[in-house]
Amino acid sequence: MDRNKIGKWLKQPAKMANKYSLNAVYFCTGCGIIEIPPVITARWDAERFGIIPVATPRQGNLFMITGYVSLKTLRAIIRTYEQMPDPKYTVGFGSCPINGGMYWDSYNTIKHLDRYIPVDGWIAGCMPRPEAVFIGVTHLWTLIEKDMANGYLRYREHYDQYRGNQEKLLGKLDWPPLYATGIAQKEIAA
Amino acid sequence: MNEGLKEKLEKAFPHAAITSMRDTDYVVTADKESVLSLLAYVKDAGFDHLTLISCVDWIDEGEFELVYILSPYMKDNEQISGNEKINLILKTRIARGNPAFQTVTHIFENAEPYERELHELFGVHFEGHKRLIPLFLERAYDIPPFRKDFDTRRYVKEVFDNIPAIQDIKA
Amino acid sequence: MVATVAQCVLLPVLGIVIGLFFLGLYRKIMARLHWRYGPPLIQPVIDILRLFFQGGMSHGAVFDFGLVLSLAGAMAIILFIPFAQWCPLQGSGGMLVILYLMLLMPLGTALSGGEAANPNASIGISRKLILALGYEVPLLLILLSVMSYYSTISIVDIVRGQQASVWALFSWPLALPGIAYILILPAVLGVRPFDTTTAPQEISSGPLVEYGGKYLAFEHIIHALSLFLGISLFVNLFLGGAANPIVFFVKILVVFVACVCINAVFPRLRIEQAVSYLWKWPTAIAFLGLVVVSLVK
Amino acid sequence: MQIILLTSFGGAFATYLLAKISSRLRDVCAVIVSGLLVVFVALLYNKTPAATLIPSFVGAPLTVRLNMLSWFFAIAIVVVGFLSIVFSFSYIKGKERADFYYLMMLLVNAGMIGIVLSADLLTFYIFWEIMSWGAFLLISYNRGPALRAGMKYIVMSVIGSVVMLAGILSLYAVYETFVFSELAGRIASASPAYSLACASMLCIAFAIKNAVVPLHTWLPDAHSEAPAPFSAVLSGILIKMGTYGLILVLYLFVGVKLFISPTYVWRGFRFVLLVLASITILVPSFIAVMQNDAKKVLAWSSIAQAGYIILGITFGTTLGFAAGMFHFLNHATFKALLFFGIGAVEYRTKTRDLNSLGGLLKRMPITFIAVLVGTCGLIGIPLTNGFVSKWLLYKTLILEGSPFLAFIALIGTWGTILYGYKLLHHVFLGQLPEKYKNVRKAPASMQFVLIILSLAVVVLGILPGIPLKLINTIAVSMGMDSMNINIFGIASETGALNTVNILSVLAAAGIVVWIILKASKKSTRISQEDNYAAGAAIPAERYSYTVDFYNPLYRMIRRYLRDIFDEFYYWIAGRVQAFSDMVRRLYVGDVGCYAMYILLFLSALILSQVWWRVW
Amino acid sequence: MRELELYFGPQHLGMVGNFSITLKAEGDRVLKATANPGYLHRGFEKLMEYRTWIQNFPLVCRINVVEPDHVEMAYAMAVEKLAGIEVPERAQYVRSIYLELARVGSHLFGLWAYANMLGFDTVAQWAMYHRDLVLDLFEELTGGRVYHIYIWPGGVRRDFPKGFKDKIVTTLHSIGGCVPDYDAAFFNNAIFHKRASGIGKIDQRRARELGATGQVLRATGMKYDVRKVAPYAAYDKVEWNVPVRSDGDAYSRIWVVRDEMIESVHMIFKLLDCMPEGEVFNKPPNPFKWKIPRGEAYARCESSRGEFGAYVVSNGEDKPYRVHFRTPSYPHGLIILEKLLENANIADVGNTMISLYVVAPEIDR
Repeated sequence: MDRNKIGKWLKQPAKMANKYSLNAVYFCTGCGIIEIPPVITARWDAERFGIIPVATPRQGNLFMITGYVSLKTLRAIIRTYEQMPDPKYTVGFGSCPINGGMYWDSYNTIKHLDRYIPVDGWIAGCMPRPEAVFIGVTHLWTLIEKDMANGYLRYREHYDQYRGNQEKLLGKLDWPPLYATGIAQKEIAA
Repeated sequence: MNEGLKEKLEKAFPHAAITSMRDTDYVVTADKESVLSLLAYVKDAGFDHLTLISCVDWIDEGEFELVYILSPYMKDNEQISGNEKINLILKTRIARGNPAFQTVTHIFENAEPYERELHELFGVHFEGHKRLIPLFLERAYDIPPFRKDFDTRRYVKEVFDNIPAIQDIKA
Repeated sequence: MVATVAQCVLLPVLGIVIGLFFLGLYRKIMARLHWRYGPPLIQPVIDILRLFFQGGMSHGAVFDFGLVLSLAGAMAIILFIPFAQWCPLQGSGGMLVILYLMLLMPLGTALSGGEAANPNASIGISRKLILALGYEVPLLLILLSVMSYYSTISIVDIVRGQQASVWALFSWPLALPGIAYILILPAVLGVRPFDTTTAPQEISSGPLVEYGGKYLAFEHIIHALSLFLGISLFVNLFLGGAANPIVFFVKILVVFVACVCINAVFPRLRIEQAVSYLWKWPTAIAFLGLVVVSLVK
Repeated sequence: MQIILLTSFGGAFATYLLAKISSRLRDVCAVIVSGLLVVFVALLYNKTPAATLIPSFVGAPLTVRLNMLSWFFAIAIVVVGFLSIVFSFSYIKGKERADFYYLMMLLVNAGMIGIVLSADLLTFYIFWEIMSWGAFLLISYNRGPALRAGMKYIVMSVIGSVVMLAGILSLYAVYETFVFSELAGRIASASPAYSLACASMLCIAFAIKNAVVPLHTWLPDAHSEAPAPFSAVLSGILIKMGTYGLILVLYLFVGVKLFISPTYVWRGFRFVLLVLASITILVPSFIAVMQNDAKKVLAWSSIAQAGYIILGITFGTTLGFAAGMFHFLNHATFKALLFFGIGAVEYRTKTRDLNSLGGLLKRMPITFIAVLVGTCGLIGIPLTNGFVSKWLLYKTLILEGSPFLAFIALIGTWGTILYGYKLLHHVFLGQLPEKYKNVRKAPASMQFVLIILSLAVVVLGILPGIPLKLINTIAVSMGMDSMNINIFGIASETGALNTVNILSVLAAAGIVVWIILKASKKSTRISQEDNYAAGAAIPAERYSYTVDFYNPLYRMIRRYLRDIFDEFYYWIAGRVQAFSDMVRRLYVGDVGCYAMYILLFLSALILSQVWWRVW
Repeated sequence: MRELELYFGPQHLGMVGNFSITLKAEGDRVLKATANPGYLHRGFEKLMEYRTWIQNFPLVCRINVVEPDHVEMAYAMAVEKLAGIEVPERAQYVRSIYLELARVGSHLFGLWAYANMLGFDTVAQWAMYHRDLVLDLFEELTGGRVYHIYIWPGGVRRDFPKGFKDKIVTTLHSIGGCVPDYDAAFFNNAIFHKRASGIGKIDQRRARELGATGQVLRATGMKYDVRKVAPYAAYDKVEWNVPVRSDGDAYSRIWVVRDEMIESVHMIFKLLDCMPEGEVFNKPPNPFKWKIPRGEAYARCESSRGEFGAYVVSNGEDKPYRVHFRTPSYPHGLIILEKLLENANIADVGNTMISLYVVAPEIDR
């Protein structure tokens, strides 16, 4: 470990621990997942930076949306995202979650992922190379450092908007709202 | 056998039009009544591998064209007879309005997901199919999406572009 | 008195530190066998720190209670197992108490996982209990032969008996149970090929499926402690304990590294296969050992 | 002492009579009677009165006496009896024939008190029969399958009684006395073969009551079909009357010195008993793992635990005897606790099918804690009483050079863990089914009982010295070595036990961990529905792993765990029935005939005994 | 009796690809398994109707992420058939080599998935490392690591660069040097044999009825390989064997994969030896104005999972009228998987699925 990091560790242990222990929820949402095995295995070895895949959303704090998101997957993504404990970071991987990418005219994939769940960082490319993943991660580190990776706070704050968008697209969701929202409260009152 | 099959088919199904496009592709066009018996017949004749069931939407003619592509497995484990390179493309047409057809799952068991898919994406109803439940899609579409009159670009504009971006209230 | 209290406080801390070091070492060694660099040695500490800062989700009071029971049990056992010459609670029941306190770890996790009401966790617990039954059969035979041989139920006396003569593993009648213990050691530690309990690819990490945040951190600590405990029990029973802590540490380190290397070259067994393995050769050897020991005595 | 017997029998009938007036009066009377019994028995601590009930009953006096051994059993009987009566309040309310139920409960109780108080074999036999028939009526109380279970029980019980009667009469024919103390003196000079024969005859009867494999087959059905409060009495106390009888035979008649002497005959007898006891531990433990009926699990578990008691008692060392006696007390507490707990669940949910229950922890927390404590005691988790008795047992087995018996006992404990957790998981943990969403807490009277017994389990586990001192006195009075006991366990050179150390260490560690848990970042409380299901919402009602919980294990051991004895007895019963059918062609089949057969058989047995005198 | 319903996927560590299996179970025994695809449905075939013939190439390769090359090949062959384009002979060889390299890479990926499923990290990591070496070759040849868009109607986009032949040889030799390690650690491992043999057993009659191809069929003993029975590219130019095994279980399938990988490497060496010189690309007309005459064509090739086909209909426009892909995972993942999982053990669900080599995007398209 770098010596001048020790001071940082003492000052902000939470932030540093979050940075160097990014446990990614294993979810192959799209074709981007093909570059994740190389990233976590011998050639690129993401475990050097504490990035390992974990089995369930409860255990992780990094959610990589690897590639285009179809409607059916979006439902699972929302469910998975809501089950992760705070603080949690989302990274959109590839061009497709940003604006639809090459599926811009597909009737079954969503175009802007950040309208349904908050996204902290993007890694562009179709598909991004493993090196790009590391650049994305280092960028995420910077964001965590500067308190800008606050997607989970935004989600809580604008939950009614997010939930509204989700329900607009997917119809009724099978699970109750995560937070008591303004809309939900109004509905209860009415 | 190639020529023999053609003659046999012509004899058994006088209404079926048989053309050979290239040396490996045979196209048999049949009316929809004789498709099932034709399939059973060619299955016995060696074409026991149903490779694909497809559907083409000829919107101008107001018809769906169902396409069954068959090819033979090897007769035994070792020997290649030469027939295996042949693809038999069996086509039939059904009306586009309220499309329905007989299922072929009792002849070819692996037709099941193909027919499910066509039911979902083209809205073709297969009578006798035991499990015509949705396969791929999450949302219900007014027009099945693979039909020619379903404009996916317009649909995207209408649906996805209408989802608002998240407004930051505080900012 | 002061020394005993100091040991009581220090030993669990030492156990956790060594256990976490083992976890880090485990990841490092595995990485090297995978042809990669591997995480820093303190990665488990970073993970646990992060998990503590992550809050987590609780399913209810028993969910918490089970974990507390599990971890408290694990910490308590350390005081009954000699760490070199330190064994603060040697006169409180000996091996039999260790055997029964060891139940607290799986039982606590099982209660907690049961409250979570996830079938994946239940399957994992069911596998854990079956696997435990599987390795308990040879393990009990082994422990009984050691206890009968030295005519004592106190682990300190067993260590003393070995230090007076030779290590049990190399003495004649106890060599058989020693070999059997080596054969079942991976199962006792729950490492591959016996990691069916948490098999992440089959049942989404089994009992851990609902743990997040500090709960998962506790589970990691329990895992670290159970590694430490399983190996120190083996070292005390068969490798003659140690007269000073450094020798003891070296001994458990060597046993641990050997276990990791076994871990790296096997895929995971299915639970029936694991149990039928455990009930075949290790049990036969351990049984033979017990017969020989009771004849010799 | 007569007062005790008078209260118990008189109270039983008084309750029945008062019930005709009002049901509330009946309840009060039953509680008063059983409460009075507790007080009376407690008052007699460390006193040794003796009395004659009837000077001459068919030529012999009926006498009673009290010593430490009987007091030890008597206090367990009256306490569990009292608690079962309290528990019965809500349980039996609204059921038909409740008056009869109370009468029988009290009568069985009285019978058991009579058994432990009796000073001669005749009195013993009379009370034994009262208890057996009372138990039969209670087991078949629910009718339907219960009747069948009751029949099975009474057939085996009658066979046992007949064998016992034969033994008693044989003894009387030889020594012309029924009184224990006189018999004990005279039998010491008998030939080993004769005393062995008498001891085996009596032991068969006791083994049937105690459900030792292979004479256990009545028990699983009887326990699961009986009403829950009576199941607790049945399992905790009633079957242990067999143990009491065994102690009488082995330690009083035969004499402990003789019993563990290196004589060839007695060594063989002891060996047979030890083997039977270990089979009784091992096989039923794993049969219990496969049961899907909550009370069947406990019933099989009762057989296994009785095995521990018999193993301890027949092993014959002081520690072994102490382990057996203490385990008897413990079993009376935690098994009664478990039966009461499951009874409370059954009372609220009307089912004991493990596969359909689940998640009741949120609805019945007190019951859960009680069952948890009971299960811990059953397994022998440190700080519960079960741990201490098992510790004593293992210690003596290991140090006296019987590691294989210790191995079997320990493996039996693993069976206990498997079914104990299964019980907890299937009833209280896991997903709560929709139809039990509105289950209410157990009634107050039930909770009272559960709390008292849970406390008993824990207190006896932390302060095992209290009963152990008592047991030590008994052991010394029987001519065994004394143990070095302090309030927290045992001090000795070859391995001491100190529960206060374990308690303080566990408590300290627990508190530290709890503080860390609570001090670190606060966790979010989520419901059971918010569960990981691979990215989908959980399917309601279908997300629970209960059916075939230990399926991999079942597949491996199922074929070895058939209850072959049960099948064998049914086969014999079938043969007997066929034989009776054959006989019926000669006699016109009516009840009188069968009574006559029994009489004939009895008289043949007795005659043969009297005729040969010395066997 | 309470039912147990378990979800295997989509968010599951044992699931390769975005796919889900719903399991109805009793104890740890699966009573009924239902494949639940559609998490990756993008409607490719619809989108292709909106794009020109050449524009579709970037799209089609996304159908199979693990080996996009065979999709390109099938589509290119169908277009060639429709438009009647001839392919130069050298291009045939280049295509064959390129496709075999893709097969090796894909099989190494499959090995990763299978070893990972059994918790065998060591071999999994080795396999992924070696796959990366193959991807490096692709990167040098085409510029893309995963999606190459190399095969076009009329040949391939560019010839081998200088010294590329030697690179292929050295890379393949270095991978081949580890085959004994793989054998010792994985294929001949006793525990692997215990876990895999008897799992997902299917006999040949059943496999034929259910439309199996690829190693699922070959593991039951039939030497059915499109490269052999209906040769395309340069597969009929060299001698090679079709590896088969006869048991039809997961163990046989993985062994067929292993043998196929070695066979592919040998085939590449042979092809490199007899590769002719010459052009590699018959340039088609301006891609944006290219109209293909009315007609239809079905072309198929052998991907590393089985028979991959493309059915293309043209109505004389510059865009295809209808395209439909026949993917090998379709019958494997939707029917055979469901049948094989009946009465399976929960511990063997992922095991069975991965041994069938199911790739989810192929099913969903």
